[in-house]
Amino acid sequence: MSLLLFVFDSILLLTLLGLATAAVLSPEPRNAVMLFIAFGLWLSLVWARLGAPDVALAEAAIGAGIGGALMLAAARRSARRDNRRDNRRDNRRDNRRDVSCQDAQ
Amino acid sequence: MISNSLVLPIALPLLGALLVVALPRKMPILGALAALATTGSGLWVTAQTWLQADLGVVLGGWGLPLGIGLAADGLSAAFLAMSSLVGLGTSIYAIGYFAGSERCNHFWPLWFLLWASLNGVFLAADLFNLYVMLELLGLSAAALGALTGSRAAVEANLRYLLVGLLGSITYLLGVALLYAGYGTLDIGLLSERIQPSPLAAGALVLMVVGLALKAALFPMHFWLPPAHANAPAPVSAVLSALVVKTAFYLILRLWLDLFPAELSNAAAAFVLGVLGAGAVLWGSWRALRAERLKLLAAYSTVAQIGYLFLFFPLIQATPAGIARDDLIAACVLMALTHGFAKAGFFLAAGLVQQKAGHDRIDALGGTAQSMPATTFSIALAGSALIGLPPSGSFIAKWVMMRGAFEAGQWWWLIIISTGTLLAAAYIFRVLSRAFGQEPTPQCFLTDARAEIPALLLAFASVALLGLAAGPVWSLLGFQGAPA
Amino acid sequence: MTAAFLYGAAGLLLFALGLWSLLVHEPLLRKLIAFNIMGSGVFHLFIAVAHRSDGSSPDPVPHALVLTGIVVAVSATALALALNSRLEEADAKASSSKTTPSGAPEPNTTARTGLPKPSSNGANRLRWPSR
Amino acid sequence: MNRDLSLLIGILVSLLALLLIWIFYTTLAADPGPRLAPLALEQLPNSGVSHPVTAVLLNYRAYDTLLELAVLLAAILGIWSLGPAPSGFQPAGPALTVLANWIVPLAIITGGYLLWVGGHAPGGAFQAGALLGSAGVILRLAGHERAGLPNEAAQRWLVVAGVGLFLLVGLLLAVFGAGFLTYPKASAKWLILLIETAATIAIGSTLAAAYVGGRPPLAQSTSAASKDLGA
Repeated sequence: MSLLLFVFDSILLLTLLGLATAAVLSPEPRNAVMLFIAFGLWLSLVWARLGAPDVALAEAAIGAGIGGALMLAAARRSARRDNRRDNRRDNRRDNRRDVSCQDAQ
Repeated sequence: MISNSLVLPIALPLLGALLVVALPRKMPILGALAALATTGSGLWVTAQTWLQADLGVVLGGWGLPLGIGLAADGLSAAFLAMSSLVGLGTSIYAIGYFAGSERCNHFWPLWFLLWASLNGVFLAADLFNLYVMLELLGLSAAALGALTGSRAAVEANLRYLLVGLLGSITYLLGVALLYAGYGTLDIGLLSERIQPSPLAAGALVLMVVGLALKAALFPMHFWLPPAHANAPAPVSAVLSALVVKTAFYLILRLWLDLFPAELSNAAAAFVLGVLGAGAVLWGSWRALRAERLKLLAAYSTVAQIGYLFLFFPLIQATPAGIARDDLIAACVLMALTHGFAKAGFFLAAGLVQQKAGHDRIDALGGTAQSMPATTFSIALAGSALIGLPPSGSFIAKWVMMRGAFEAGQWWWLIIISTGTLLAAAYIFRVLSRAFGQEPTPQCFLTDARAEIPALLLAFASVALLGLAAGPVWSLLGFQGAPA
Repeated sequence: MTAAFLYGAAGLLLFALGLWSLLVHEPLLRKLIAFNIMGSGVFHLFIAVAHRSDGSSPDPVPHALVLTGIVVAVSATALALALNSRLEEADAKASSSKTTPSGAPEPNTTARTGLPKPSSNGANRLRWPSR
Repeated sequence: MNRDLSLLIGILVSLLALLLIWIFYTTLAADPGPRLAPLALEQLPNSGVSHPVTAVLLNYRAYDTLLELAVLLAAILGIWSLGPAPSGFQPAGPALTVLANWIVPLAIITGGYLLWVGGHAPGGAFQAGALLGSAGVILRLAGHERAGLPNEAAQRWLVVAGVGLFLLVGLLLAVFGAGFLTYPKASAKWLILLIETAATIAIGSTLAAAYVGGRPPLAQSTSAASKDLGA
């Protein structure tokens, strides 16, 4: 195997592992899903290099595409719910503060 | 043509699932017909295996390394018979249990998919096909378990789904390593090629750990009690009686048929035995402390799975011959007895819960009076769980204790007897509550359609498997049952 | 041989990375990402093994297995997300009903199984409980 | 989770990874042994297709593929059992609508092409089905409540189409032919194409339905019927 190919393979794999690590370590759901989609697309690139174009196509379309879309929808839904809950909690706190202000007056 | 019939126990429930999805209006009738057909085909395959010889077929007409094989030997046939009979009982029970409920629409198709995968695991001879089967099993079982829709059920079954996925992907890694080393996925071919090597050892550990997670072997059992206790009763019955057994069956199959004896050695068997002992003690103790009937049954499953793993060090320590055959047959008998008994127990518990609106053990007083047949089922199933004569588990425990004695591994005797005492304690705790009030004679059966399946399954665990254990021995191709 | 080893080892590393994340991270979405990365690691190993002989064409059998595996993984992800969304709905309902003090616990389910109560801070967490 | 515990798990998992890599190394260093590849390529002319991966998927190991479609079916049935779908998105702005109007037909045509080309080149039912599914995702994002899928009764037929046709062909071959899923050489090509078409439709509609994320809204006529059933 030529040195050039070895370097090429190493870069492919290091990027792949880097993307996976980033996806796993990201605490914010939407970022994590984005990184996971990027990981899936990069993985399909690697598989194309390994002579598996069918699997590469399927991974890009199903694993990264549909799987990513599903996760993204879930991340957005939970973010929206959290927002709503935070708003509600803030409102409640505001109300309480209003009440206590009135009491003070 | 006979070997083609091996496909039927998988294809018929699959067909049933498709029909009930496409034609929801005909659901209960189609469901009953498909259940009968599935049971018939399963028993047919069992009978063929018993009366003639082991069956095998390679699908697609390509021969072995390329195609996927199906095989039925005595071991598969025994489990297939259990899944057929328990499945039929549960199906009949479900017709009544879900009557008038919208959940009926969701139960039948998922249950048939689950049933197809159960039979598929017992008949499969290909490692990757087993992975797909296990995933079908895990997904449909988790979806079924969440059918009640309560928060506890959804959470428990989400955890169950994830644990199942972790288990099967770990198993798949073992399969991938084996494929890298030996270039085939068929169990029979692989067992000829496989050599003791780091690769085989690694694959063995990965596959057994993945499957033990799915079999809820202590201490990987944490997901089981909430998942099984919160599912609808017919689902709990199949989860406890059949679904965890598939993972156990596969471990036994890999242990006996696939891996060379240098790897599945005494040390590895001892580890499995110790975990089994932990399961027996911890599961029985938690069952004794459980407040709900269904939670008690779920913890009792953890304990009973433990007994099955206690057989491994004994089988390993016994040289090939009649004594070892007896141990293997007793292990299968124990698994079957538990299957019937636990299915009957859960179905009966479901009736108690439906009637009383709860299943708190402390408030069960008067159940014996209002539901005599159901209480009788619980008592029968309970006696099989304890291992009282004449149940099948009595014979199995007897053989196990004799094996432990002969192998000089006396410490297992302590575990077995402690577990039996604890089991007696938790069963009699339930019965003493159920018989808490003065019985006034009433009709023995209150809801025949739902009570009879529970009663028959419990009865089978005691009488059929206990008094007539001989067929299990001859099905497995061994000489007669021990006296 | 070297390429196959490099790629296969990367697959094993992905498996381990996913396993670690699956065990230590609690939010369900992170667990699912972890599980998918574990799966990708195993699939990657299959593809690397298929590629082993550099000269001849790769082995199509592992490719087909991986295709099957990808579809299975996405099915499992979809089901898990649906279960999770149902759980979040229940929590949202529970936390909104808690504004009035009559947040009576549902009998016969949560209270009795000793399961963790709905987490009030919203982000759905799934522990491997040992209690 | 506790930081120390997660570090401990990290160390254990790293050791596991090292062990696995060592095992893998010893495996590769040993003799590769017999492989399935030459056999799979040798039988290719008899399989009815000229692309090896499609031959494995739909002929040699068709049984796996049948079950995999069943797994997909189990997932969507599980999702439907959890209750009705969450409400869709607002009708999209003009830009996304125009985009959807272009992308969706394009995805369907590309899907059809991938399905056809799968017989002799990379592509096939899964990739094609995924494209159909993503067309559904885009439609839902653009504000279509049901992601372009028909009513509930028709959806039920769509999601079982793949397994159904596959199983039916398999069983008919078992009854009248050589055995379950054993295609006669002459008709293998057309049987595979037929199965693949049904599988593509089923995969596409199942993935789109999974993205919708719940039971489809009942049509008027069927809702009355299911009420009867429930009563």
